[in-house]
Amino acid sequence: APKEDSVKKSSSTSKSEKTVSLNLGTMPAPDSLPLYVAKEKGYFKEEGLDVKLTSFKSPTERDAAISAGQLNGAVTDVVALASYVNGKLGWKSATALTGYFGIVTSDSSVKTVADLKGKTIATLSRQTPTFYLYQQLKKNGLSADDVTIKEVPSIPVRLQLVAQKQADATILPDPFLSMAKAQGLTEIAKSNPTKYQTTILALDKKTSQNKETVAKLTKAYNKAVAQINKHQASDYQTILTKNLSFPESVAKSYTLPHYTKAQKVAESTLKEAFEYAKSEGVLKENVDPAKYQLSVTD
Amino acid sequence: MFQVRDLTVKYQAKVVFSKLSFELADNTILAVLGPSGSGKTSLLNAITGLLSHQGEILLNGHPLDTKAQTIALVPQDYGLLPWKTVEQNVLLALKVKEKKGGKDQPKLQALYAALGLTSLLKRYPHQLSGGQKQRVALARAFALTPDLLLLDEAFSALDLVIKQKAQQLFLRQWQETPVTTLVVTHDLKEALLLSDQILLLTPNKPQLITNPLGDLDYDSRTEAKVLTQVLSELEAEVKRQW
Amino acid sequence: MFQVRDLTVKYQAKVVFSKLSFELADNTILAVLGPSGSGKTSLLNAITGLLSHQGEILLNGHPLDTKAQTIALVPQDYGLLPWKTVEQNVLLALKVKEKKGGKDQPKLQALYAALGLTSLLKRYPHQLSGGQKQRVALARAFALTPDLLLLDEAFSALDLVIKQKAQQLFLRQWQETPVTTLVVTHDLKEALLLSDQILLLTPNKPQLITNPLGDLDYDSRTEAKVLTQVLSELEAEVKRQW
Amino acid sequence: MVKKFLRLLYALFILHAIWAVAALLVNRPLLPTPWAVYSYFPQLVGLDLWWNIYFSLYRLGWSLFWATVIGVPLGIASVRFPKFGQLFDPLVYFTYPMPKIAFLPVVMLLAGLGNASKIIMISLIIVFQIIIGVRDAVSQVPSSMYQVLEVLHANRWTMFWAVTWPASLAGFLSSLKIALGTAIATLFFTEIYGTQYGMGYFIMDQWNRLDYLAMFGGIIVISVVSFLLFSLISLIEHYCLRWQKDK
Amino acid sequence: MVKKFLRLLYALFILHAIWAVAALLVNRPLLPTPWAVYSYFPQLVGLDLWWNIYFSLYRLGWSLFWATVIGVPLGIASVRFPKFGQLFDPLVYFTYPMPKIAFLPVVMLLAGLGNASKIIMISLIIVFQIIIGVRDAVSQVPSSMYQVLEVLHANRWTMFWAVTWPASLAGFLSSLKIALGTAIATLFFTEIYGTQYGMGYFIMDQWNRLDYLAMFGGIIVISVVSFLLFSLISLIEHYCLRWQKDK
Ligand SMILES: Nc1ncnc2c1ncn2[C@@H]1O[C@H](COP(=O)(O)OP(=O)(O)OP(=O)(O)O)[C@@H](O)[C@H]1O
Ligand SMILES: Nc1ncnc2c1ncn2[C@@H]1O[C@H](COP(=O)(O)OP(=O)(O)OP(=O)(O)O)[C@@H](O)[C@H]1O
Ligand SMILES: [Mg+2]
Ligand SMILES: [Mg+2]
Repeated sequence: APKEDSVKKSSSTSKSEKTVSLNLGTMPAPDSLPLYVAKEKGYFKEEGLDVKLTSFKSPTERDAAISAGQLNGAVTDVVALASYVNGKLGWKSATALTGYFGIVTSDSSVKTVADLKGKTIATLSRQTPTFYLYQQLKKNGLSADDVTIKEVPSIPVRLQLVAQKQADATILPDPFLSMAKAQGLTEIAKSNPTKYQTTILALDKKTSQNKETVAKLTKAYNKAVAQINKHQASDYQTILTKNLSFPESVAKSYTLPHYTKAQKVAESTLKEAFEYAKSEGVLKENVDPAKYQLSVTD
Repeated sequence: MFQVRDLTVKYQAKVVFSKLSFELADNTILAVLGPSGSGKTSLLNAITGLLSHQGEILLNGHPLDTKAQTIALVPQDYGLLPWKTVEQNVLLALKVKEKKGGKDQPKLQALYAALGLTSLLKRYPHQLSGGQKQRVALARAFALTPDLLLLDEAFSALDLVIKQKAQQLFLRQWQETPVTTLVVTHDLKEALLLSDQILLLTPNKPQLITNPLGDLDYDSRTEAKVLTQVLSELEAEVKRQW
Repeated sequence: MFQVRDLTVKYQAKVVFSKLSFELADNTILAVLGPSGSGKTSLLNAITGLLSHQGEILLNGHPLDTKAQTIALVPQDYGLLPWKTVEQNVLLALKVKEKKGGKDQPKLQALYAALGLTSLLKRYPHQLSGGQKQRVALARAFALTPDLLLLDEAFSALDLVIKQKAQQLFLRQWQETPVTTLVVTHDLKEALLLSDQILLLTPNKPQLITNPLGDLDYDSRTEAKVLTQVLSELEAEVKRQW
Repeated sequence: MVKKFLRLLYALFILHAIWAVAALLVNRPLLPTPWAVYSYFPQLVGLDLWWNIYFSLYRLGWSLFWATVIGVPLGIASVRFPKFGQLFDPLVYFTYPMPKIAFLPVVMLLAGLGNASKIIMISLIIVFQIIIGVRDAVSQVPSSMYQVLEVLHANRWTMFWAVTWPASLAGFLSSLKIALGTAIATLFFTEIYGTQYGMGYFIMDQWNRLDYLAMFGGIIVISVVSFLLFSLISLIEHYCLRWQKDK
Repeated sequence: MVKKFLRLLYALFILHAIWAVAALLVNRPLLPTPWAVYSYFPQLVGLDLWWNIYFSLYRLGWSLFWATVIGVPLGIASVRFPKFGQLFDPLVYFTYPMPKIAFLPVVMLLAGLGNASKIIMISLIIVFQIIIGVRDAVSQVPSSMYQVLEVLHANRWTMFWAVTWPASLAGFLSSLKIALGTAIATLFFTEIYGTQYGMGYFIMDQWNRLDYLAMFGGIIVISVVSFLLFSLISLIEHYCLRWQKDK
C-alpha cells in the first residue's frame, strides 16, 4: 500500500524527549520546495524534528485546517497572516519563503503594467496576488479603480480565462506562471524573490513560542536552501511533479529561483500588507505587524 | 358481430386458455361464467389489449380499435384514480372520449341518483366503501354509452337492493342504446337475469349456451316461475363440470 | 360473550352509526347485513381498533386485547402483502402469533388443498386472480385458529363451487374449535347458511334477529325445504327497510 | 397552528442547545457560541444582506426551474417510452456521477462568469437528481392504473395529466426537496466567482477572512431562507396530496 | 443480456459522439477530443490508478454505510413514531440545507485531516438525502397495509420487516442512488486536503497542472467506477423488487 498516513494512523514514532513532532501544511508552489528537500534529506531529523508535511490544494482548506488547530505551521502568505491575526489564532510568521508572482496577459496591446488601465483582471480580492497587483499599479501611477476585477478563486481557472480572452490579465505564481508562458501568454511583470517576499512559513502559537524548535526549524530550512542552491531543478523532478503539482514538461525546463535563507519579511512589505488587509476589512483593528513576526536567528 | 378467434392467453409459460373461439351477434349480452382463476379477467384484459395475446378479436369484422370505438370497462378492482373525486373520475372518462352528450348534466345527475352517488360526488375514492367504489365505476361506464361494454364482477360488492337497481339501470340503458356486452360474474342468477347467452369457461372445454330466459325482460325474468328451475339446472351443470 | 355498547363511529363530522349496541353469546356466528355504505366495514375496523371510536367493545367482559387474543381478519380488499408469496403471507401471520400448532404442515397443506391454493404457494399476489387472492386471505385467517374471526365479504369473489367448499371448510373448522365470528355479507343466502344470528344494519334502527335455520348444520340448511321460504321472507324484510 | 409553531420553537431550542454545548466544549473561534453570533448579528443586517438573499434566490429559482423543466419530462419519458428509456437510462447512469464541477471551465467558456454560468452549473448538478427521483417514482405506478383510460384511447397528454403526474407527484416533490438542498450547497462553489453578492459568496468570503462570527451569521440566514423554501414545498405537497389521507 | 450490452454500447457511443462534437466545436485544450484522451490513457494506467480507486471507494463505502445506518432509522422513525417525527422534521428542515462545507473546520478539529474527517464530511452531507428520501417513501405506505398485522398485535420489529421496510425499499434505493451521486461529487472537496490518493484528488491535481488530457482520463475512470456502483444498486433493486411486476 502507498504510504497514506491517514489510513495507517500517523506512524507513531516513540516520542523520545528530544524529538518534536510538527505537522506542516504545504502548498503546491516552489515556495514549499525547501521543506520537502529538508524532509527528504533528513535535515529535520538531524535537528530532532519529526516533521510531517500535509499538502493542500487551496488556501481555503489550509486555513480551515489552521483554525481547526490541525497544523503546527503552514506555507501561507502575508495577507492570510492578517486574517489569522483577525481570527486571533496567535500565528506568527517564522520566515519569509522564496516565491514570486508574475502578471500575465493575453492582450497583445498590453506591454507593461501601465497598459492595464481599463482592463479586466481575474483574481481573488483580499489575497496576496491582488495585493501585489495593487502595489504594481500604484508604482505605475494607477489605482485599483483603473482596472476591473473579476473574482475567480481557482488559479487554473484564472489562467484559463485569460488564455481564452475572457479576462485580460491575471497574477500567477509558479508553476502556473510557466504554464501560462507555455500557452503563449506574455509576462509583463514578475516579482524578484530575493528582494520582495510575500509568502511565509507561519507557525502556531505554541511552536512559535518555543525558541528552540523555531531555531531548529530555521537551521534545517537553511540547510535545505544551501543544498538547493547547489543543484538544479532537474535534481528535484520527483518533488516538483509529485508534491508541488508541476506538470512534467514544466518541471523539466524549469529554472529554480535563487533561494534565500530564512529571513524576516521586509517590515515595509508586511506593513503595507496589513494596511491593505485593513482597507479590505480583513483586519478589523490597527495592529503592529512587527508583533506577528519572529526574529530569525541564525 | 363480435368474434373471438383462436384466442390464446399466457402469463410467461403459464397458459390460461388456448384457442378460445366464439361469436356473438350484434348487441348481445354475454355472461361469462367460470371457476375462480379460470381466466375471465384475463379474457377481458386480452380484449382491451392490456394483455398481449395470440388470435383475433373482431368487432363487426374489424380488429378492435379503441380510437374509433368506445370501450367501457368496469375492472374487478374498480380502477378509480385515487386523486380524483367521484365526479372527476366520471367526467374524466367522458372528457377523454369527448362525449358531449355525456356531459348532458340532467342525464348524469339521474345516473348518480339511480346509483345512490349524489351525496358522494365530492369524495375521494379512499373515503368510499367497497360497494360505493364499485358504483362509481359503474357510473363511469354507463355515462360513456359505449360500443362495447365489459363488466368484471361489477355488481358483486353491492347489496341486494342497490344491486337490483343497478342491474335494472343497466338493462334500461341497454334497451335504449343496445350494445354488445360481456358480463363476468359468479352469480348464476345474475347471469340468467342479465344475459342473452352464457359462456361457460370450464377448464377443459369452453361452452357457449343460450339463456333460456333470454327473450324476457328483467322484471319478467325475476318473476318467471321457471327461474328457480333453470337456475338449479344450470347449477347442477356447473357443479358437474368444475 | 361478545358485547358492543354504545358504539359510535365517525369520519370527521360524518357519523356512520351512533350508539350501536348488541350482545352475542360465546361462539356465535353473526352475519352482518346492511346496504352498501351502511358501515359494515367500519364496524369491523372499529372492533380491530383501526378506526377510532366511542363506546365499548368487550370480549368476555374485557376490552379486546390483541395481545392476549388472536383476532383474525379477512378485509374486504384482502390485505395481502404484495412482496410476500402466498405461502409467506400465511406463514407470516402464524409467526406473528407464534402459533406452533399452526405450523403443523399437514394441517396447512390440507387447508391449502381445500381452498385450491396448493399450486399457487410460490406466487406473488399480483399474479393471482381476484378470487385466488380472497382465498389466500381466508387461508391466512383459518390457519390462525383465532379467538375472534372477522370476515368482510370474504366469499364474494368466489365461484359457486369453491365458495361452497370454503364455506363448508369454515363451518367444519368452526365446529372443531368454535369461535365468535362476524360475517359481513350482501348475500342473504350466505347469511342464512352460515350464521346463528343476523344483524341488520339498517340506517334507522339496527336490528338483531335470530336465524331460523340456526340449529341445522350446513348441508341440512342447503337442502332445507324452508330455505327458499325463509330467504324470500328475509328478502322482503330487507327490501322494505332499505 | 399554534401547536406547529410551538414544535418549531422546540426544534430551534434543541438546535441551539446542541450548538451552545458544542461551542462551549470546542471553545475555539471557529465554533462561536450562539449568543456571540447573535450579538454580532446587527452589524450584518443591512442592505447587502437583502441583496445577498435576493441574488441567491434568483439563481436558485432559475436553476430549480430549468432542472424541473428538463428533468421531469426526461424522467417521465424514460419510463413511459420504454424504447427511449432503454437508451436513456445508461446515459444517466454514466453522466449523473460525473463530477460536474470539472466542467466549470467549459461552462465558463460558453456562458461567461455571470449568472448564466452559475445557473447552468447548478441546473447541471441537480437536474440528475430530479431525473432519477421522477424516474423511480413513475416506475412505481402500477400499470393497472392506466387500464381504464387506455381502453378509452386517451392520448398521451391526458394519460400524463390524469395518471402519471398525480401518481408520481409525491416522488417528484421529494426529489425536489433533495435537489433544493443540493442546489443550496452548490452556491458555495458557484458564488465564489464573478460576483460580490449571494449568501454563498458571503459565507465563503467571511471564511476566507476567518471571521467566524459573520460566517455563522451567514449560515443562520441561509438556514432560515432554506427553511422557508422547504416549508413552501411541504405546503405544496400537503395541498397536492390532499386526496391521500385525512390527516 | 446481449441486448442490454448492445444498449450500453449505444449509450456509450452517443455520449462519445456528443463529447466529440462539443470538443471539436469548442476546440480548446480544456475540452479535449475523446481520441486524444484515450490515446493518452495508457500513460495513466498504473499502480496509482488502482490506489486512487481504492481510496475513493473506501471513503465512499464508509460514508454510505454511516449515512444509511443513521439515516434510514431516523427517516423511518420520523414517520412511524409521529411524536418523534413532529419534533424531528423541523430539525431536518433547518439542518439539511445548512452548508455542511462550512463545518469543515469543526470536523477537521474533531477528526483531523485524514480519512475520518473525509468520511464524516461526506456522511454529514448525504445522510440528509437519505433521511428525506426514506421519510417520504415511508409516509407513502397506506395505513391499511398494517391492518392485518396490527390486529395480530405484531411487534414493531415484525411490522418493520414485514411492511414498512419492503414498502419503502424502492424509495430508499432511489435516494441511495441520489446520495451516491452527491457523495462522489463531494470527493472533489474532501480529497484535496491531507491525501495524495483518490479519484477526486487525481482529477483536481491534474486540473491544477492544466493537464486536461489526464483530467478527462480521470473523469472517465470515475464515471466507469460510478456506473458500476449504480449498476450494483440497480441489481439490488431488481432483486428486491422482483415481486412487483413481471418485467
Ligand atoms: N375515510 C372515509 N372518510 C369519510 N367517509 C368514509 C370513509 N370511509 C368510509 N366512509 C363512509 O362511511 C360509510 C360506511 O362505510 P363502510 O366502508 O363501513 O361501508 P360498508 O357497509 O362496508 O359498505 P360496502 O358494503 O359498500 O363495503 C360509507 O357511507 C362511506 O362512504
Ligand atoms: N400476472 C400473472 N402472472 C401469472 N399468472 C397470472 C397472473 N395474473 C393471473 N394469473 C393466473 O391466470 C389465471 C386466470 O386469472 P384471471 O384473473 O383471469 O382469473 P378469473 O377468471 O378472473 O378469476 P376470478 O374469478 O378469481 O377473478 C389464474 O389462475 C391466475 O392465477
Ligand atoms: Mg377475475
Ligand atoms: Mg365494506
